[in-house]
Amino acid sequence: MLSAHDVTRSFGGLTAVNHVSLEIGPREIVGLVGPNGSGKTTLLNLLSGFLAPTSGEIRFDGTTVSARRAWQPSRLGLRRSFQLPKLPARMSVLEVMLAGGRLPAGASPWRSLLTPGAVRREEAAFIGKAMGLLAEVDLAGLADHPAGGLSGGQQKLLGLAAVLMDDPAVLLLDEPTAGVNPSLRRRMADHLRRIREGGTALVIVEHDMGFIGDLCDRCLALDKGAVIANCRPDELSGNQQVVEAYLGRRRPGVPLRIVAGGTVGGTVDIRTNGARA
Amino acid sequence: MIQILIDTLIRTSDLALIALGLNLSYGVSRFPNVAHVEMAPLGAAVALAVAALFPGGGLVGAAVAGALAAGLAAMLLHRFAFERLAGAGPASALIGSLAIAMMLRAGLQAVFGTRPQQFDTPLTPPHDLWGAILSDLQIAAIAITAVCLIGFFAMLRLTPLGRSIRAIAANPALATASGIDARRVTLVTVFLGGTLAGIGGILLALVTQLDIGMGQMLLLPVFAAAIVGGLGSLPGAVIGAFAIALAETLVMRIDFGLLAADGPRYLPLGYLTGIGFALIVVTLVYRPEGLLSRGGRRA
Amino acid sequence: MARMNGMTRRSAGGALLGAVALAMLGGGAALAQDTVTLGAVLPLSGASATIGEDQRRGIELAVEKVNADGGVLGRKLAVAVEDSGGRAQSAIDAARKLVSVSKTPVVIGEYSSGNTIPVGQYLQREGIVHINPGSSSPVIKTIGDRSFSTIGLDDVAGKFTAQAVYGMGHRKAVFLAPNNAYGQGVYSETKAAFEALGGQVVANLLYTEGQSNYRRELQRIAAAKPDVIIYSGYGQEAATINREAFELGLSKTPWFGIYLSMCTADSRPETVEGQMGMEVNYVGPDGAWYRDAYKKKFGKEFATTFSGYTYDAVMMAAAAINKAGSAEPAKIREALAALGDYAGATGPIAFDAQGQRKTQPYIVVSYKGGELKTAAK
Amino acid sequence: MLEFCLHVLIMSAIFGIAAVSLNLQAGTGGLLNFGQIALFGIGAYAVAILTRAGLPWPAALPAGMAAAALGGFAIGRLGRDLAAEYWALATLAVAELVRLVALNEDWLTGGPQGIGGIVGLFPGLDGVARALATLALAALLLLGTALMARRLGQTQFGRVLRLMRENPDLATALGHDIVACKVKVLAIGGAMAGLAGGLYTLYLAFIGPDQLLPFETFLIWTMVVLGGLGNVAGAVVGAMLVTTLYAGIPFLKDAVALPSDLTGSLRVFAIGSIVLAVLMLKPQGLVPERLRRLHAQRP
Repeated sequence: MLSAHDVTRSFGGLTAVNHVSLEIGPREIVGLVGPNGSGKTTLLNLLSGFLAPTSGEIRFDGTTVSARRAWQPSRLGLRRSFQLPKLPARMSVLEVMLAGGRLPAGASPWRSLLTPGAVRREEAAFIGKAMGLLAEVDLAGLADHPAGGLSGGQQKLLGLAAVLMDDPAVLLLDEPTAGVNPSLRRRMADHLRRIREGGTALVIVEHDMGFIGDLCDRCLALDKGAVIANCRPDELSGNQQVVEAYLGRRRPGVPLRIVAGGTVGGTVDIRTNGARA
Repeated sequence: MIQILIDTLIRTSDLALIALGLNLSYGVSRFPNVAHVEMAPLGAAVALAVAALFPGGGLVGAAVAGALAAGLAAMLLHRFAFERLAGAGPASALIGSLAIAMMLRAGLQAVFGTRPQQFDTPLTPPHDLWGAILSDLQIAAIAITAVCLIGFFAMLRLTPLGRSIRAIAANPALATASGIDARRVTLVTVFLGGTLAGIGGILLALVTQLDIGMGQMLLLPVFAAAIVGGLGSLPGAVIGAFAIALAETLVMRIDFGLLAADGPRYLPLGYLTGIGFALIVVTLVYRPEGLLSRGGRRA
Repeated sequence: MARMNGMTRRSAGGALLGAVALAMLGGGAALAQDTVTLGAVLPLSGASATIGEDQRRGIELAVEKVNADGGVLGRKLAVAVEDSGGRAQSAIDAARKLVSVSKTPVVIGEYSSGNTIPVGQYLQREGIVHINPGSSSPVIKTIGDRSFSTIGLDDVAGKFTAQAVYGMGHRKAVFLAPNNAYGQGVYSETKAAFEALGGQVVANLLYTEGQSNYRRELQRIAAAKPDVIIYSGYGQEAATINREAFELGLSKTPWFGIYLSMCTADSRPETVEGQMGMEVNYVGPDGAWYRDAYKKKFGKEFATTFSGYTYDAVMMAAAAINKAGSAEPAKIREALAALGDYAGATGPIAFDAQGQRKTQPYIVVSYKGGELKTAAK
Repeated sequence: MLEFCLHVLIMSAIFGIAAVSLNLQAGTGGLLNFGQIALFGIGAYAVAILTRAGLPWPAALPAGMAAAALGGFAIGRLGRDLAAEYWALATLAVAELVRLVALNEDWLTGGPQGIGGIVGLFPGLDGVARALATLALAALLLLGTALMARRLGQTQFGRVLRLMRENPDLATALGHDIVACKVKVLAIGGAMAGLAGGLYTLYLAFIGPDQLLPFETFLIWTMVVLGGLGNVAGAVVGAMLVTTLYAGIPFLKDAVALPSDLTGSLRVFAIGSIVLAVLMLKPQGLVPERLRRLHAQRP
């Protein structure tokens, strides 16, 4: 479905993603892990067409993903979420949901002026769908509230729900659980599983190894922009390269602090998490 | 040839200090401050008023007073208006600075009248410099501009204040984290920016005359210089001013008739002021980060 | 709470509007019964503010003179001056205010043709007398029968200039003037007349006003190596141009100023020594008193020629009101048209069938030793 | 007095259209168009040129709108991927270039003298009847424009614009081509501004280059900022308030007996201070943008 062929991206002298090749199959859930600065988000930006690779090619469903037309992959069914969605303060929750849907009649200035009936019918269908998705993330009651006024966790859920309005074939998620409370986190995992049942492949950048272990079929570990492991989640802790990447030159046994999501920090010891998986 | 260079230098000295002040303020306040150019007539008007009130004080004293007044005004505006406006985003700050520019211009007109005024400077016969002609005052203006530029860049490189300014311009968060009092340094920087614009205005008024509307005429050329050089880039401002001056001088003197071989044919003078605008557009479209940018080309 | 806030803001806005409305009503009532009030729309702010201020001073001088001589119809004369800001829309706003609120029978204005034309057309429709004291575009002729001009239109000034310059023996001229309605009009008329005589205008340099320097314009003149530089400019620009021309050594070439008193008003004497030019009546045997009166009242030479035209506009309107014995617009119009030869500050004024100044006796002057002197014909 | 009030109302309606247009671009779409007066001017000049050539106004007005829409399309393409403030400066420069063309190409635009003597609206009517008919037409067109803008704001097109204003990356991620949206909204806004410009020309029977000064753009911005960015009703209210104030301040002068040479500065100063006060005290304007409650409207 989605594949990267020998993709490299450098900023000035810094190589953030280094000769990465990967392949995401249908209905697969792939975790993208690695320490901070290992190039996970850059890779996600490359895969979604938000950044152009310095060299190499990314293909989705037979077409090349081009950063010059970053909106195009999304229309073809390759969608992404953001680490910090920064939702608009002066749009309601329901409006953000509708913006995620494909409403061709309403999006055309001509048709929205000349065929109000078609626009209304189109919207009615999408409002139903949006309310359903909002109910699944516990936001139905807030449909008419300003999206920017939600808590960080709620914004993430809304960002995710909006992305789902168009039934994507591949979904790229950037730290979906950072800042989301633990009970919702479990429900989110269920929800993502159901999305997969619906036919969507998922690529998840995540620091919470428990979440990754719960959910993913396969994990790609990155370090310094290169893929250092491609294995089942439970094999990660046994992979010497991965452990070294996380611990670096630190003495073993010292807990490692991984800051996730910028605003929300969490202390995660990779060995305990790995053991749980 | 020499004449073109001299003309370019004269025009550069019109723009360079004001553009440098603009980029200096932009570096720490992060929005294009349209009111900045009004510091030029303000400084010149205060200098003229001081010169008229204290005839014994000499030109230098009056100029210093005018430059300091411009710096002070820029600092007060930043402290009481732009700090707050910038919090609401660059759009608010931009519109707010337009409003302040209008108020300053109207205020200056109300106080100083609409009629242009002149400093009492001696008129000297022109010098012939290898075929190029220029006057003592023009030489002085170019020299003072050069001295100010050298002094400013030396200050930026060599003093602790200069290092703080550069640190804040490069990364405000990091600078604050490393113990720099960002707010104080920002205010001092804005003060310096206003002072530079004030000196620029005083030099302009010295060489020709003080026109209260000078800010309006300077707005786009100065922004063109700042943008062509790269908004926020300090050497860029000077190079941008030179580029604008060179383009204006060259385009106005290129004889398009030579190509068509039917007598001299120049670009109509009415488009002279358009050269700066055209350069803004061209720069923004093809090299939005300006000539001097650290980031390199766009992806 | 937020609602309350919104309400107070709204009522604050309402109060502001109310104040303006009240002022509108008050403005109408403030005009006392024992004065005859004329209107004027002038560019007191904006790009042409210097000229507007000079025009206003012309009005001030004229009102003083009329009232010192006994006023009009036994009452005092007043002129309500409104600012156009140099914008067509504000100019029309101002004219409408004068007509429909202050009920002035005569409106004098404006300076830019771009503002004078719509103001004149509006006044024509309303049946109010319009006197144009500053625009010289030939389009002014077409406004209508209620519109008069105290300024000679460009064709007259251009022809005179061309003849004078040609008569001095110059054949190759460059033309330097502001890029506005005035500069363009006078340029095209002068060029046509000069070339009809057999001369040649090798370069026309219509400059943008308000620039900090004009070196590039002047360099082009130097490159063209003309016999004579025909130029015009308002005090401020002309001062810069003259200074820079002097510093570039260009003052060795003969200069001919159109409205020389305006061109030299703010210039340093050394830089304009020896310049020739054409002028209206201010320097001549029976016009110098106006220049002296202006200088006496305002302590400075006028910055532009336009104060005299505006002065004449007020004086003629007052004369017409006295002649008509009434302040009715229609009667004033008739009296103005039938006024015959009027001896104005800018020379004798008589209107042609279209209400335009028929002739303007220009004179050739030269600048010597710090002042303007009449030159031999 | 009645006629003066009608005139102010007609002007309010004409500028109301221009303000609604700017509000659609800047308020809904977040595009800092500082060249709005160029779009207005393109429409105005197109209508002037066409009616001078003999076209009746009902045909010239749509042609003027089309020309201005093309202008909007062009500045939209120009700034494809510029940051907001940079694009704002580019539009300012483009507007100045348009004005320079109007000033210098006198074979087409009449040069500095402009185009006068246009056969205006309703030449058959006189005085108050004519003013009333003009007001009815202008008010009708304003109503149409406002309803259209409101409708566009309610549908997906407007939602995407608002999303683009606040978070362009999110809009892109949801599959919206924001460059295409930008170009579309500028073309629509251009057509509206062109309508306002055309009406203006027809009403005053005149257009000249001074009407295209950057100050005019700023006046339209004042209306939108005062009324409330993002709210169609706000733009209309803002246009009425600013037009009335602008026309009304000279009356204040009569009442308070200020010298007339001060009122010009005072007016400019007042407009500047209103904008500044609104930006600092009530940044959302007098009629703030409201949340669109889609759900509550439906059973």
